[in-house]
Amino acid sequence: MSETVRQLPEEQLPVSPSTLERYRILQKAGGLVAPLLTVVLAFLISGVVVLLTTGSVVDTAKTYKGIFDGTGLDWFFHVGSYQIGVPFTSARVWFPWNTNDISSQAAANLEQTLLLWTALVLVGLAVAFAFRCGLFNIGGQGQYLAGSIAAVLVATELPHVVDLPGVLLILVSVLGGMLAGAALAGIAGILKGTVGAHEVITTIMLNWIVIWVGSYLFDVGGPLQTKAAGAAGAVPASTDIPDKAQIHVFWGDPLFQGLDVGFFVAIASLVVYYLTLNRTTLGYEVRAVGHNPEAARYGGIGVARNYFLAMAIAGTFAGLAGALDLLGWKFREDITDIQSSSIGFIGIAVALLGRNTAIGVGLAALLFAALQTGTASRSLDPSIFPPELASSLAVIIQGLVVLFVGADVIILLALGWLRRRRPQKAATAT
Amino acid sequence: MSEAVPVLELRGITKEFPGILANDHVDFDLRRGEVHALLGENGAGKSTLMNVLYGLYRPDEGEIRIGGKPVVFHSSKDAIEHGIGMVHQHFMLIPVMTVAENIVLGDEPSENGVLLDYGAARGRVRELSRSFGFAIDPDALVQDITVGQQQRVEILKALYRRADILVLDEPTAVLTPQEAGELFEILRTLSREGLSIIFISHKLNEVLEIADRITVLRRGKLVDTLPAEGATEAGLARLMVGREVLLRVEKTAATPGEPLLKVVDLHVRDERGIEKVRGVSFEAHAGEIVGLAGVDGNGQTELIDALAGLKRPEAGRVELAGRDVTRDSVRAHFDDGFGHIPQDRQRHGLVLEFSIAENVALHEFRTAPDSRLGWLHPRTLIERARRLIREFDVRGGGPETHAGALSGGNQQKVILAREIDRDPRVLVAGQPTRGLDVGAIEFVHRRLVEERGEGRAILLVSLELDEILSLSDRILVLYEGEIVGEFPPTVSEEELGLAMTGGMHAEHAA
Amino acid sequence: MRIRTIMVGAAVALVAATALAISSAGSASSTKSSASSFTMVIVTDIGSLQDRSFNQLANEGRIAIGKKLGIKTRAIETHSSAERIPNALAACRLGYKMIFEVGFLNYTALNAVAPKCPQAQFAGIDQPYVLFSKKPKNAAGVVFTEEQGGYLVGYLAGLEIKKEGGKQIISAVGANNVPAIVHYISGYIQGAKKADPGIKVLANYANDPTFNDQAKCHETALNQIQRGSRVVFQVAGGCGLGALKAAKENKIWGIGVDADQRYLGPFMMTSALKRVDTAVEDLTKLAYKGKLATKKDYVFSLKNNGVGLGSVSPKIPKSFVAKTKAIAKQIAAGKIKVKNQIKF
Amino acid sequence: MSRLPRGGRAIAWAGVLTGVLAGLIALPPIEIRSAAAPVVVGLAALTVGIGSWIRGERRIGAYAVATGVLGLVIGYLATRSSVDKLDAVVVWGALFAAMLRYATPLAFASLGGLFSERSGVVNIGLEGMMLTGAFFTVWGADDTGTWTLGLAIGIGAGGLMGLLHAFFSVSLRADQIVGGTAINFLALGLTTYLFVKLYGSQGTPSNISTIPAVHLSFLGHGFVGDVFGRLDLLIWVAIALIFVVWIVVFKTPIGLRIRACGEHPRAADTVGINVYAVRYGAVVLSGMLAAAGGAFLSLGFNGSFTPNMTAGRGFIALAALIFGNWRPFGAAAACLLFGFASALGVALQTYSLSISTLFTALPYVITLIAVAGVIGRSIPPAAVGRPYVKQ
Repeated sequence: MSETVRQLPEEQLPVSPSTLERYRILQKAGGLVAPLLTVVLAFLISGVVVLLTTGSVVDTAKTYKGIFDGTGLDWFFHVGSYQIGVPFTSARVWFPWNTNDISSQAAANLEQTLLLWTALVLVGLAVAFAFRCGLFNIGGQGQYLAGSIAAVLVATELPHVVDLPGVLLILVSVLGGMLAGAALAGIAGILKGTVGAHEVITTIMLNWIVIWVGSYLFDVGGPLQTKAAGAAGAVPASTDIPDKAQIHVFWGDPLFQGLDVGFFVAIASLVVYYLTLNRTTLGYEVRAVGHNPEAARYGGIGVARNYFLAMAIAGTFAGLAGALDLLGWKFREDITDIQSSSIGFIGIAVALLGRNTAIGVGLAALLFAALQTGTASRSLDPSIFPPELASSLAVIIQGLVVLFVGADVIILLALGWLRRRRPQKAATAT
Repeated sequence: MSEAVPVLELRGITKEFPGILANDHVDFDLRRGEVHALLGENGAGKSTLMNVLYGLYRPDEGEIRIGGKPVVFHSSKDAIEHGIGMVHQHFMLIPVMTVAENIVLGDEPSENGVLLDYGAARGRVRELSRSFGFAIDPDALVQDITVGQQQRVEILKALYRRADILVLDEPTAVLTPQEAGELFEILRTLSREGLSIIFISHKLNEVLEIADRITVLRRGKLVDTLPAEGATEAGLARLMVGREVLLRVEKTAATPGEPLLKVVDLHVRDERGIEKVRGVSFEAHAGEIVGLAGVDGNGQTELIDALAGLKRPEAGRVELAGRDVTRDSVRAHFDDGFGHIPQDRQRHGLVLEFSIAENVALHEFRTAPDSRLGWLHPRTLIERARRLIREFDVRGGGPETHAGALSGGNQQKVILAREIDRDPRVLVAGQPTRGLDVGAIEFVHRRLVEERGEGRAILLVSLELDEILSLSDRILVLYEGEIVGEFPPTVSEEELGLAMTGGMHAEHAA
Repeated sequence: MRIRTIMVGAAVALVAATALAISSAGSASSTKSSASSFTMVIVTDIGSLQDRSFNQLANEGRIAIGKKLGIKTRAIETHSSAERIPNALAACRLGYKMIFEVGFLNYTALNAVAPKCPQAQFAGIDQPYVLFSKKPKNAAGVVFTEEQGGYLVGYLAGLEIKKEGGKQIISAVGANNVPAIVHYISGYIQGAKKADPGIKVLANYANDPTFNDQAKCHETALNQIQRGSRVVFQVAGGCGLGALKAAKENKIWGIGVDADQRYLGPFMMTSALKRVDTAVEDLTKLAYKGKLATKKDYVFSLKNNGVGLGSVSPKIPKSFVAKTKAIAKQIAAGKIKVKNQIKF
Repeated sequence: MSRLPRGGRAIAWAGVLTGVLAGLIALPPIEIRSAAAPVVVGLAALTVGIGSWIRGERRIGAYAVATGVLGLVIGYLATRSSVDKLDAVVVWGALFAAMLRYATPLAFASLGGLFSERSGVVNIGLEGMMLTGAFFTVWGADDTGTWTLGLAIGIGAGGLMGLLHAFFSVSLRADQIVGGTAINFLALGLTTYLFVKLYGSQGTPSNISTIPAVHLSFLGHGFVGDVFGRLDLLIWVAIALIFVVWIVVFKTPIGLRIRACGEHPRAADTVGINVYAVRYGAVVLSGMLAAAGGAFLSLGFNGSFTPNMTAGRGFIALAALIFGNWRPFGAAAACLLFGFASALGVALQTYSLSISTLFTALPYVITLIAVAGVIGRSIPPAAVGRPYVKQ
């Protein structure tokens, strides 16, 4: 007993570590370095694509600079003397940067980036939370749409029933969106827990069902299509929500899609996510099931119940995103939007790059939100880079990021190789 | 003959894994027609050496010679081509495929060079199994045949590839003494036919029974190679462990109290709907260890699952300290004073990615002081873990170390600590020492006996007869889902083995 | 060694890029065009510039007029509803004098941005002015009488089918249930009935608002063909190419939409034109001359060749074409009223 | 299962048939107009189903109950509908032909996925591989002037996508689902990028050589002629492919090896099979087949490409594969079911345009119900999704 007996790798060890396990290893090995390298690698490779398109290194650099400016992050370098509105009040405080000037493209871009960040954080959390329970939630898209459909439904129909003050109406509408997202995702969770239907398949099916049912609801002649008279009545879209149901915009012009209070809800959601996972019994159960459902079952944890709960909570996040977007700046739901939105899928990339941690999701969402607004065709000078190619470039970069996130082995190997190399060098030196 | 060139030589084989020197300049040679045993504890480097021989690992140093000529194996394919056949401890068989498919896999007979010739495959399997006296249906699915038969399929796989060197890695681990006896007959036949056999084991009696020569490994190093004739169990044990081993656990006689676990006419089906427990009834009393002996796959898993609430029984009743818990959830069982050491420590016992603190809280985290109103108190978890780590001598990390980073023995201590710390009335221990080293085994055994002294009823389910015999106060034998006998701990291995194979039942496998 | 070099290189590149961004950040917004130079921009609806529908036509008009007048033009693509308002704002901030918001759903962006962007003039393609609740002083609506174009092709198809005899059934495939498409189909039905009162017109939607899924329009058209349709009128952009393929492989007539699509093959009877390109060119010219009238709708109809009949297959009797053109004149003169809504 | 009496099973199957009959009798060409007929027959099926369930023939009993209810409802609705509309909607020949057209791209991708998953690699990137095939086939046909070379180039491009997936999931042991997701993003970005870059604002040219249709005029104009009389070449290839895949997977040595790698890669390794090579081959092949499915959508149709034209079909193909229990005929049947639902969705527009959009959701609802009801019992290859680490 004095000496611990060395154990050989046992045969019954799982042949390979699970994804989650590897994330943990990575966090130890690389911390921020690994995801950062992933992103750098993705940008370098897509740089080759840009280089091939523009044909010159200078233009490639200019393209990237254009993308950067388009994100609005250059706003941070526009230091001046400006003021900002305090949420829920009409008070304004001095601020070093230009905050609310129609002529400031940077401020407007940053508002858009942060608006998108809000939604991406929430759909990212929807994917991440399910991941922590060992589930791959591809249904963020459908849950997001369900959330916004429910929100528009409540916000437009409830005032006919009862006249609520604005804040209450907003709260009830948001709650409706969250519930709708939860219910939709919950279906996948229940099916996984009871009959073992793979959540990847069921969430994909549910996405399509929501898309088509939503299209039906708001299509011309559909039951929830706008009741407006005349030309506006022919739009395949919902009725506009009442003004009082619009979420307060604290930065920028409410007319111009300024940044609304939903931004703070997203920040709070990151905290809620962290605390739920790490500080509650629910989070404990979810993580136990995610790491090892069998061991959890042997330990007395209801696996099926947690599959349902994890999916429902994931759906709540996505539904919240849908509701906030709707009440924050969309104000109506139209079927083109239902059909062409892809935010739930970007959420997958956010969760993967963020390694399912709160901080990671926050940072990854910023990257993808910035990428999205930066590559918007308005942001790029057509003489340098064809703007109609820019959105595809964003998708390519997303793909590369996800590819390299999955292949963290490269980075693990590189880091491990470096570590091993260093002592060897030291040894040869002495 | 014996002075001729050995059919196989290993010279100075060295293999290092990160942090472990698994083989340290090991020499080994094999003569034609002999059974050469490779003896050593778990982790002594036997399997590594054989995986090097089979081309699965590449040695860092050293040389393999076949018939005197040096060879280099890049894969198992090369080894197979040089006439080496391997029967792995964990069978390399595909459960959903037929016996014939498994045997011909990788070297399939074909029709017109395109289609797989199933007729020819079946024919050759039949032919082979007849010539060596195996009765195996080539069309049976592997998942439907017994473990003993599966092992024979593995041997056939090697023979089909015309192996003349056969390596068997811990072949008796899953067999009853009777089945082991049959295996030895087969091995003798094969060696008479001119096959050379390497027999890997850590069981002294077996090695002495079957081997012509014995090579002992300890911690990756060659200790000695000696003829079986004249060797003794005690001598081999000393070579193997490096010190005298206590083969028996010291314990006083039991003083059984009230019955704490009562099982009445229990029937349980497995996932595929097959009834695996068929009318089991027994009692376990406070302060006694009841050993449940049996060959793997005779219903132990389903019985334990039913006792723990993991599986609903078809019929019957389970009582815990007088309360009917048959339909209770797993959690309710734990709350009612049930302790459970699962058979598979890594898959079922621990969440390897969780810290030790989180793992020891697995049953308690929902209640105060671990949590209040769903809010966890990590400090409580860590303090408890710190105390248990001290108490149970867990080595290799603190409360926040991941369970997966611990050695097998220490992982088992964490499970033991978790279950015992809750002061259970009934403790079910499923194969509590599987795969552990001698030191850890001693610890687990001592602790189980101590817990018996605390007045718990302990049900010990084990495939190791030694363990059953040395720990139990009463021994029940499970065969094909029924309890076929109850014995005192003084019973002989042979008698127990007979019961484990169905007593008077005719051998169904052969 | 190599990996470390790469890592160091990457880090250096990152730092350099950041530095570049910082150093030039100040100069980014200083490239405003001078007041004297007239510039024009189109902002598309969701979908690409290659949608074989109004986005693409608007872009063609932009390119053409840009060349003609020698002015700077630009296209900004919209990819999601989140981009509508920012795109309109950006068009304003970038200093463009003439801003086209293309597509029905973009009216919200125009309505919000135009009042705050007095230095520019706006035109909303497919957006009647009544939609703009803020009544911007610097905006005009642009509407097309698609029903008239639909009427003409329906009429021509009716004549041809009546002549050919057999089952009197023709059909239309719409992408989805949106105003412009409804107008087309409604006119198509009226025109066909005018030429051949006994005709049956099948109308279906492929339900593809993305205008990309050719397979859907293909199936929808095949379903109609199986029900006896002998002319397929596609009103579905890129998706509609699938419908025309169905017509081609079944050796029946196809009718194109928006642009002249006769180039697709001899099976094409004709096309219903909607000159979004002309509208963009005309309005740009007006604005260039400072003569763009705002607070009203520019109606593009048969009267001003804003909609109309495309080239016609030589296999169609000349007399039919003449008859159709006569009908066109009557419509233009207001003698025939074409309704733009219909109950299917 | 062999423990159960055969008679009970036969009766249960008869129940299923009765259920189907309940719906059929009210539809053309029989068209019984009395509402009582389908109700009575449907109830009979229901009774048989429940009886079989009680007697232990659970699975097929459940099928009988399901078909009974479905037949009853469909039959009843059909008798309430006008004959005109019914005749317009239910034209079996056209419905089946449409079903084949819808099912073909799915079948290619599904059978491709079968190779990949049977070898142990989850392929959620089928969608991206299809899209790659769709674009490069058109580009190739445009560039070389012949559809054969175009098809070869498209399939080759799909194979490259497969190679990329294999490299990351087999060699680098990346998570296979993550890798597949990346493939989908990449393919969408790359094809749209190249499409815009190469074809600018005009789209692909209209004179591209397309894959020809096979005309079998001797089949006449009956049901058979309507269904099989004029099908695209690739549909026939797909039908043949089902049999070929079945033979390859279950009747050849290479199939045995592929399955072994998906069930127990270490066992395969120990008998000298190169697990990596087999998985590489299978994943590349899956990319090629998925690309052929994409080629059917682009070059098989109009010889034109539109961005993201696969519109989620790769995911449906994956669902069909799972629904079909990872077997060629099962997967093909699932593709046909999906294709039929889609075809019906279009045909049902005759009843109502305003809810026609809702019909579009039909295939997905059916798949969801099927997945929920049946998948629990389907068992994936044991090692699917788990990277193999060679010792």
